[in-house]
Amino acid sequence: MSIHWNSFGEFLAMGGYGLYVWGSFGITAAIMFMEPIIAVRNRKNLVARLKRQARAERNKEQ
Amino acid sequence: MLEASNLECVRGDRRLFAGVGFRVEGGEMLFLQGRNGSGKTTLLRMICGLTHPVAGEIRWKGEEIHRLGEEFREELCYLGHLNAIKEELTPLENLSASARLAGETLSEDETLDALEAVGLLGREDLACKYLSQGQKRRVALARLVHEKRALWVLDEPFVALDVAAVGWLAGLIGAHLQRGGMAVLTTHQAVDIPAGTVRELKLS
Amino acid sequence: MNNRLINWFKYASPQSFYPLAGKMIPWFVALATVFGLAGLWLGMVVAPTDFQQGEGYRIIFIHVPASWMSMFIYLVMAFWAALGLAYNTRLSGMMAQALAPTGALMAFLSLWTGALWGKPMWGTWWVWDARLTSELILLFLYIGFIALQASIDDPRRADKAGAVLALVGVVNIPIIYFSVKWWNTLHQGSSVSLTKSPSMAILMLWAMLLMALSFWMYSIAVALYRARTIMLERERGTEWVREVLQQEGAK
Amino acid sequence: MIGMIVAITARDLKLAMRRQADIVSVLFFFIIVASLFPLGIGPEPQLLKKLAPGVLWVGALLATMLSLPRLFADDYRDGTLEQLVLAPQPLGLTVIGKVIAHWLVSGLPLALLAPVLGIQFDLEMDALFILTVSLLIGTPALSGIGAIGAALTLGLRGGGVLVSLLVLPLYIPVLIFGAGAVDATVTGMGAEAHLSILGALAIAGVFFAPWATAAALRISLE
Repeated sequence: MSIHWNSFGEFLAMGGYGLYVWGSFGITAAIMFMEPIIAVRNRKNLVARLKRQARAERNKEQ
Repeated sequence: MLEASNLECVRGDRRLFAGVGFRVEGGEMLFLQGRNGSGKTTLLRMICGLTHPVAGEIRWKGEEIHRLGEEFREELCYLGHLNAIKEELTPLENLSASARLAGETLSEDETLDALEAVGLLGREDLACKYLSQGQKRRVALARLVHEKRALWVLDEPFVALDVAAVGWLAGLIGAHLQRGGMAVLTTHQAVDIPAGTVRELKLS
Repeated sequence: MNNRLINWFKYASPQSFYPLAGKMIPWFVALATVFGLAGLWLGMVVAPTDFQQGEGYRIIFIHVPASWMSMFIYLVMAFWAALGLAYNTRLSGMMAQALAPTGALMAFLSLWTGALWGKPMWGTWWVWDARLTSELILLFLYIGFIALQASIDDPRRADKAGAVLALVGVVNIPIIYFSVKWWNTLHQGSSVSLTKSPSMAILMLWAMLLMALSFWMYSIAVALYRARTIMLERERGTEWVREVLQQEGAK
Repeated sequence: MIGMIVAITARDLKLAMRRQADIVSVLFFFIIVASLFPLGIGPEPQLLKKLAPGVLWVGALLATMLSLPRLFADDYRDGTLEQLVLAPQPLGLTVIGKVIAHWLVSGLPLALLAPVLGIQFDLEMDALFILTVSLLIGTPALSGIGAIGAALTLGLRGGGVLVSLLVLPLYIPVLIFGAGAVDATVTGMGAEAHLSILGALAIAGVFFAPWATAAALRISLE
């Protein structure tokens, strides 16, 4: 399982296709990084909102 | 024979009603009462099979209405808040169209009798869009004159009617009950139906 | 048979599914990471150059998994849709709604990487290849599904309407694919098309498989997470959600 | 069974005749769209002849989509849709009746108008004939499939745009084989294959899609 590339620079250059390869991988990584973050943020906002509603109802009952 | 057991309805996250059950035999009328927004219209739509209850069942002659499908709909006549008439058509055309839709064909005289009964004779060839709100309502009610189907589900049928029309409609429903028919209706005015036993159901 | 199936669905009620999904998500995230790193290592670092396409072919390691996932997720959505319509289970609607955004993103990724791969090979960003065109249409189907669900307020109607659309869509996908394929070969002949993927050495096949598994685990993890959020929102009136919120508060 | 379909179609046709403006607006939309393209592309006949099938088919497709929301919206607003759903025969048949009525009012006139517009694009006689035949066969599919979108988006705000978003992907096979048939005739390859597939799509659109539309209607009236 030897490494194909001789240097990190060569790895980045990707035989001249660097722009395209890293363009694809970059966007993919970005999306697969952002989507979970957005999902977590949505959940936090929802939990906060539901907790506020629950507190409002409790105050109304007292 | 119409029967329902522990019906439940949820709108948004508010439960409108739960555990609602009733039973209507031939010749009987179920009078549905409750404040605005208590789910009266929703319950009527459930009885027709338009809305599915969250829980509970409605049976017609012992069989669940959704499993009966067309068999049940052959016996059902529903009149909602909306008049269900086409503005571009004349009262005559509206009545014959709704009759044909119900699977019966009305002759010209029968249609004219029905329109005469609701006091619209002379306007039978005028497109409904030129009629007043009360007159449009009466075109919708004219459908009940020759209505032979067993179960009438009427959502506030007496609204926008003058005293004479209210009396006429009450008599019509009474005759329907006498013929062994059934009716489920909601109304805000105090109306006494001349015949049949009246059951009441209060939606809290 | 019917009642045994029904009580199986009783366990699939949101209340019992919520904690179950909560436990599973970390596992799927771990699997996605492990498979992903292994796949990247094999595909990007160890795999040799392709004699035809040089180094550019490596984009295939995310283009193909993304395409597979975009198709697979739509089929899973249609499965949940059919289940929801047949058994009226609340959970199925939530799962379909949770899957749609991830499916749409996978379709977009497939198009994006397809374009970036096409540019060095054929000199144009967009190739009217049968598969890429069908992928574009699949993205429209996803957007239609999400737009329909977003424009209906009542969640139950949104679920059922989305279910009908997903089922109609899944019936049409093969029809669309073959008509686009016919249209493609008719006008251009198959000279310019992605179907001629490079000869796959065993190593590359393994890399592709690992990346596909990684995408799959990732999609499940994100979809489950989003499904849990939807469950909290839709069942906010219930007792079990209040308890969950208390625990949330403590955590 | 058939009697009910005829009854529904007759009712809808009578209604459509009472409101001619809707039919005319669909036709004018088609005429305008088809006439805009030469202005945008240029009068050069050779090029226009090449683009004609696609332009005319896309124009007809968009015109049909323009009239889709009206398929159920009026009945939904005045309450007759509930009566149709509660009528004692399968809702699918009622929908077939409405789809046929919608086709008679939109697809058929578009198909008959297309050759007139085809002349603007300098198409030969046989191409014009195949164009009309392909539109006659294809537009029922457009009405049938479009009805699903109209039923799903009943009563929603922004319904018109949403219908086109839902229905466009499903229209693509019909467009491909419809425009392809004319193109095949122009290039002398013969259009039988295209027309037969178009016919299959039309049968699916008019006889199978309505059952999905019926389900969608019940959901929208919930």
